[in-house]
Amino acid sequence: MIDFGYTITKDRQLDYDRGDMRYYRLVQSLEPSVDVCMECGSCTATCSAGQFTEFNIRKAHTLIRRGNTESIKAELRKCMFCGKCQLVCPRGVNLRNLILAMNRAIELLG
Amino acid sequence: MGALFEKLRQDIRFVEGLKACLNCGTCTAICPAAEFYNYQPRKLVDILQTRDDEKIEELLKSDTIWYCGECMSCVTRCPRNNAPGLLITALRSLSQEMGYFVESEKGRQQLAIKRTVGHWILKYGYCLYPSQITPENHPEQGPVWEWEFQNLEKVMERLGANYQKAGPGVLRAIPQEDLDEIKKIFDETGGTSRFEKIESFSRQKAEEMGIQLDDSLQNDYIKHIYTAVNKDHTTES
Amino acid sequence: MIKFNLFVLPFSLGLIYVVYSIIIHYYRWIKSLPAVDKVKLANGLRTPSKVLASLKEIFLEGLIHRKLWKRNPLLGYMHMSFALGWFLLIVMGNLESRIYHGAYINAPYYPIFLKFFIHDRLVLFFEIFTVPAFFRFIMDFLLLFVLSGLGLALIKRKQSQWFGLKRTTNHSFFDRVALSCLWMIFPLRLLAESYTAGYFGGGGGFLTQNLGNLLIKISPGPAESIAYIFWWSYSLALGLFFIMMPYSRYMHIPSELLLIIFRHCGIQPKKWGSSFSDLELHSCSRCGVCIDACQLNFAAGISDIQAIYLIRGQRDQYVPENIAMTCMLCGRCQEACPVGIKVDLLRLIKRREIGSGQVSDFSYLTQGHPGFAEVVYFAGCMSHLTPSIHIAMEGIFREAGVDYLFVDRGGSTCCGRPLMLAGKDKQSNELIEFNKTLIRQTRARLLVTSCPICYKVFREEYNLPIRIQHHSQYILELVREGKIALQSQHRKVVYHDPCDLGRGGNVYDAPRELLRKISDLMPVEKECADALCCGGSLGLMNTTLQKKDEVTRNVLQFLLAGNPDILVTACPLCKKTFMKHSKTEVRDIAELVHDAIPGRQIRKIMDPQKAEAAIP
Amino acid sequence: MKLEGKRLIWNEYQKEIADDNYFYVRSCVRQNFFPAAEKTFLRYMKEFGKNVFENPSHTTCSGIGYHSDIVPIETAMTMVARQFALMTESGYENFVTSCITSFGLYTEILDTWHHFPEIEEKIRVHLRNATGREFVKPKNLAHASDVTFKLRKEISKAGKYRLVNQNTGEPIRVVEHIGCHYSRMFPSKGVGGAEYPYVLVGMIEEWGGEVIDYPERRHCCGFGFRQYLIKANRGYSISASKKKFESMKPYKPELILTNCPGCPMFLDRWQYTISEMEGITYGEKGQGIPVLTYEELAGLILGYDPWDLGLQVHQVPVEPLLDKIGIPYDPERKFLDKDENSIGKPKSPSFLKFY
Amino acid sequence: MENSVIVIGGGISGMTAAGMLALQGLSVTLLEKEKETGGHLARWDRLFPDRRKASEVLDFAREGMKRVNLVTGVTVTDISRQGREFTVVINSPIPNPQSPTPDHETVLKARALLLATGFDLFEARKKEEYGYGIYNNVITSADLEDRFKLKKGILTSEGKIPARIGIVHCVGSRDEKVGNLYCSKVCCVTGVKQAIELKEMLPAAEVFNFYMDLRMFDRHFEELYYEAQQKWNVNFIRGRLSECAENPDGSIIVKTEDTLTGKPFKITVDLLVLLTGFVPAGSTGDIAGMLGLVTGTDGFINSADSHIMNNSTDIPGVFVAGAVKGPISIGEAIADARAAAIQLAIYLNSPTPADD
Repeated sequence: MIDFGYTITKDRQLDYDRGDMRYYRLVQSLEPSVDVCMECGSCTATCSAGQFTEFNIRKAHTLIRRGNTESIKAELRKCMFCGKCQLVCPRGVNLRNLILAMNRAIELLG
Repeated sequence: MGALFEKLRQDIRFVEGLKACLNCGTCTAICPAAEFYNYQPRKLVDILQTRDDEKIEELLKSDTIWYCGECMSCVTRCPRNNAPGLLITALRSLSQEMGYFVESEKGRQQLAIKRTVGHWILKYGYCLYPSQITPENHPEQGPVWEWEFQNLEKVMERLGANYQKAGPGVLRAIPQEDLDEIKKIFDETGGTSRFEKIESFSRQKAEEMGIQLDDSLQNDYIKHIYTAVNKDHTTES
Repeated sequence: MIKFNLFVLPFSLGLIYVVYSIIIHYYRWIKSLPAVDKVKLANGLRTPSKVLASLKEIFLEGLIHRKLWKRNPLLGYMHMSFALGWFLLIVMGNLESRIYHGAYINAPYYPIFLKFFIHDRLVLFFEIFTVPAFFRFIMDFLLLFVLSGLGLALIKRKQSQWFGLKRTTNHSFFDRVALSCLWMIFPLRLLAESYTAGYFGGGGGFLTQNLGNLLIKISPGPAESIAYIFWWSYSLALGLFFIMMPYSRYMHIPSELLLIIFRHCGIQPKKWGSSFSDLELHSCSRCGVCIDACQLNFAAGISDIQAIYLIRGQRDQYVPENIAMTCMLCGRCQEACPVGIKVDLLRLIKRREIGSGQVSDFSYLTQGHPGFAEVVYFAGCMSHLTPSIHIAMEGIFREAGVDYLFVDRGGSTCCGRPLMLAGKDKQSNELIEFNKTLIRQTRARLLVTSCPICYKVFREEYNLPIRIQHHSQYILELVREGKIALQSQHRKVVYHDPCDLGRGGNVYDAPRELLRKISDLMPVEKECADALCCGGSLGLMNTTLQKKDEVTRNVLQFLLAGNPDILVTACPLCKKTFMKHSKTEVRDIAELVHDAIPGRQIRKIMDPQKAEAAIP
Repeated sequence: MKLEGKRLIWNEYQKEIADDNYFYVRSCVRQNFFPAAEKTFLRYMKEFGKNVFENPSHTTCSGIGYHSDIVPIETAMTMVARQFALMTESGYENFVTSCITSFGLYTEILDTWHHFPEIEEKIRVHLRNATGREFVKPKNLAHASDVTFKLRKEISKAGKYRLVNQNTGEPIRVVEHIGCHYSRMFPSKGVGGAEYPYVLVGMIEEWGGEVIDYPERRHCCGFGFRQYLIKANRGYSISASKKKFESMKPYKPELILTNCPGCPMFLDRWQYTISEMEGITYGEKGQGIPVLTYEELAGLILGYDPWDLGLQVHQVPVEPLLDKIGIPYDPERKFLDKDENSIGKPKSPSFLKFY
Repeated sequence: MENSVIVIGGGISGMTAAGMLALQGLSVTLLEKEKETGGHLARWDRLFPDRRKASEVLDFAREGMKRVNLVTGVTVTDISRQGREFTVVINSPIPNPQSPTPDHETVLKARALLLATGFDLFEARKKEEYGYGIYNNVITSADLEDRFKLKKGILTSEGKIPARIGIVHCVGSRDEKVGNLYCSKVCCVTGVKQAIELKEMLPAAEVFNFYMDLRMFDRHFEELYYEAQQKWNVNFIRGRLSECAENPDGSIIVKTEDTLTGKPFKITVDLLVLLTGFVPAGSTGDIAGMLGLVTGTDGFINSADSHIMNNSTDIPGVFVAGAVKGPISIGEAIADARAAAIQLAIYLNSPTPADD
């Protein structure tokens, strides 16, 4: 193999056809209210952790929905569980348990 | 709205390129750069839309504006007739005018382009010139090009080119007076001063980085900017 | 000489088995106690006062069932008749058997089946004050006593509300078997003794003898063999009951004895569980009192997750996660538990098992120096969603001229309790450490918080070298010291006890005293230790918003029954939760105090910035 | 796929293309990498009696410099203005470019001038100051492929060969690659518009081949100017091409026909590079997929000698295609110079089948 | 000719208005270019948000037209105005005794006109990159309603049950590339309604809505959106479709950005439904021309005042109702038509109208 001084990079595209939906299904069963999120971002806006670091809970669970859990595994560890997100959610998504469920899913499915 | 944004609005491509973005993302969806770089034209346009000089300066100093390949696919799609591709060209121009381009790895590469393509335009009247496309710098050109390169005159002759000869034809030698005209055009229209800016800002940066840079193509700084990939340009920060 | 008959075997085997298994259990519980607790136990047992106290409680709770009496006389009597009645039957039976049997040691079955072996002549009326007759009378009386309890138990099945119980426990298989045996025992004993007495024409008391004679008359056939069958059944019922005991709720009888002793020796449950907690699990009588205490049950109709089911599940080594996670941890059931089991802790122990598998990463938290002050004020995450609270607090601080520092003005680093409630104690430590350093750096002498959740964890987990107060306590102090003068608005208010402040922090009086100064405080049904949870609890992990709303609406019915002008609470979370459903104005006590500072309004207008706003 | 649907769209984009008397400007990339292609274009234009004039004084339009952002837009505009001036001076009004980047730049600039006449004026002044030249804007602006498209029927008539596999009688399966700057920005300026450009499809259909559409058809070849010019960025360029190859592979294309001068070079060279990096080849039996420019293909159809067309300087060998169509060639002469003397041979790649 | 009104357009607006006017004792003639009345409503199976049958609404409107002189299959070729009288020329026979020979032009007179020429659906072909008319499995929302009506089930062109269905919002709306800057208003809720209906028919299928904004502007719309998420687990992806491509198996590759995660998003669907928006009806322009009525840049008729005189025009005696003024829902159209009828009646009853 010749070294050309550069490499072929992987596509950043979210390819739903190749997505791993196991995580989402498990999360959905543990906390069904995940489905009613309308992506308004209130949770992220009020997030206690969000004031110190780029933690985006809305984006995190959306990525799981898209079958792309890998990218947020580390992210989810930043949550402080204070519960503000849950109080501001206009759709009554049970966010604390959702995060718990996501962590659980990652724990169980690796 | 600040000075930088005003400067941008001086650029006709900016006026043509930015009406009002509704963040639909159709540009990112079709953008080849978005597939291989941590880059989203939508986000870029949205930043410009804020007219916030701080953010714009950050942008001008970042790698972000150097990822686009100017294929203009985004222009075909935008439902609001914006042209992210054109905005990029305006941003890149300003970044070089202001000397911000040297602040990013990708931006610094401009010197290498100026010293090759820019140089060839003025010297030969062509953007590319076969004698300059060395197999060392272009391994992907493969063995056939290597063979061609080694027998340039003969191969060109075989293929019916008029290589380095007077009169019309492929790769003909362009008369000096025409080359002089090109030079004049560059002087007249700011091409030359753009070149000088690229040079001077790069020299400052080279000093700052403590990397040797002279007028040749064979020096550490050029080698560095031509080959260096010292950060991850793919995954989101 | 000892008499023997085959039918005593079931009873005897059962008895041997149950005694054996109880010994094993006791051994395990004591052996696996942490070293410190073992020492406590040893010392305790050497201290007569403690032993006596234990015995007293065993008598009062184990036999008399005092707590249940308090709760409902019928319920109390029912349990007492079983416990005390049976206990006396055994004691008296033993004494009686001595009369017919010289030796001091006699086979355990002998007193139980005495009437089978001994059937002497009929006691005539003038012999009524002889010892045997006394015993025959007393034994029959006690049997009747127990049977009356049984009667009530049967009625309770149908009419539980007479016993002050709305919902009765949904029992497991073993419990049902054991229960049926228990219920069979005494009727069978009655029949066996009666038939025997009737057949031999003597040996029975006022109950058994007369019933016996009657039975012989009305039911023809070989009375002796019928009696014999009943003796067998009686023995079988006993035997089966004993065998079932370790696997059924009735294990609580021996367990509770030890638990009481443990408690009196000062042994405490451990955060991550210990044999004490295991003992607690076995001490639950599954009386179902906790089901009624639980708001999720009576307000939201969730009736399968209460303490009793958690404990049963724990005992059977299986708890569905949702049982552990579905609970507001309000502590009401704990208050109500007749056995005094630390239920919330048991639940947290389970949550910790689940939560400890997951990791957190708070490396993004960076320390900057907060500055110095006398008093450090920590509003808490939730207070940032109810800014009126910390605005009022700052007003009060300024009014009182206190040198304070609003340490989480820019937004809080969570106190850590929410993580604990989710069973992530390990993870919460990092936050606790972070806040501790932050607070220490201020060199303050006093930490004031507006959030009972923070208040609880500050006190229990932070062990800071300084005083910690909830703002209701702090403000009261300011008033007492005359730092702020208040003027009553004379509005009708009711006060809601936040779980973590009331049951969790034992702060009931400070807010009330404060409120009496600035308003007309009305009493409400269910307050203080019996107060209800607002429904917003962070302890409740996996219940839908709809269910939580049902709880909140239900609480409001109690609180607003007397049409107050204002519903006052002392917790941002309660406030936010109530505001969603309450038609009545909801305020935090701090806000009310702030308003009660005389002339504040005027000064507001004097304040140049606010002057503009004041101009109509 | 419903073809009539595409036809409806093609009908909506009828581009006007001049008949004769073209002022021809060359392409930097084509001259460097496919010199014979331009020669071939002029050859068949001549054969069809068209007058194509080339002014030796014309230069690069500086498009590659402009799109790699070292050349300011005013400069690029003035360079373009100069080319127009040369056309005007030579007495022509139909402008034909060999390069797509140029074509895009000319189109864009003319459009800008149309909307902002003051800018056109400014540029006229610049040109005057710098060169003393004046210009008239072209009456008709076309790309050399447009002109070839216009001649496709004639070429087909005069042609010796058709895009048909002589062994099976099946049409050759061709994928076309249009080149981003052809009609992306101005769909109406391209034959067939931006989404289903017809310029190459028309030739392939006319010459007997079968066009296959594949998901990433519209995707850029990956040139991206600075993304190739700088070695450090080439990972992007090759990745983009690979995406295309992966997408077209299941359709088993036998030929890639290109419009833009750059694309054939990249689609050709990247096949080699990918094979050297990952050992993957996209054609049958370890071969690559031959990549031709429309001039080269026209030349083949017209029966010109493959080596006169310069097919020997393609890194992906074209012999398999020639064999299918039944075009004779002399392997011995492949790498000889003009006077049939040997000047050595290229080394054989590690994976791509070499002839 | 006293108190006679001509209503042009037999869609739900025209029918409703005609019915109301007739009820008020006016002699009303309704002109419809198609053979049948009903317009676009006739194509609907069920209506949002409550999914009641469209036919019920249509029947109700037809009921109300008993006293209306209905003329179908005709087109207006000329309109002129003399004082308070209008002359309308139509080019096809009127089915009544004194009818001249077919295809002879007929002249009608009226004292007031009501324009209810409605709208046309955006021609989905124009959005070339979505491949309608090219890729077999790309259909429009109207096509889908047809299939719902036929009750023959939903299949791909290859005859298999779709496992994944995409629904694309804003096709031909909010898009300068096709010259329509405006929002068509009802597509959002239609997309959600159809998503639910698809899930009812194909519970196993995954349904994706690709939207830019979800404009749930009316009562019960947001609730429908909620139901779609909560009960039917419909997926919503915020991003405008960039382009589609066809796989060998006929399935469609969709490219968009998932703007909510900021990543290019690619997904293969078996069926793609394009929610085509409103464009002004072809006839609207013609008639506006004949009368010299003002239309907006979007081609819809401008009423005299968008708030307080939204059913009148600058020409006395000429009134407008419904989608001729721009995108509008069925319910709104009915209300608007009734309002127009009242305005028109008031005009006729006023002895010397101010505008005369």
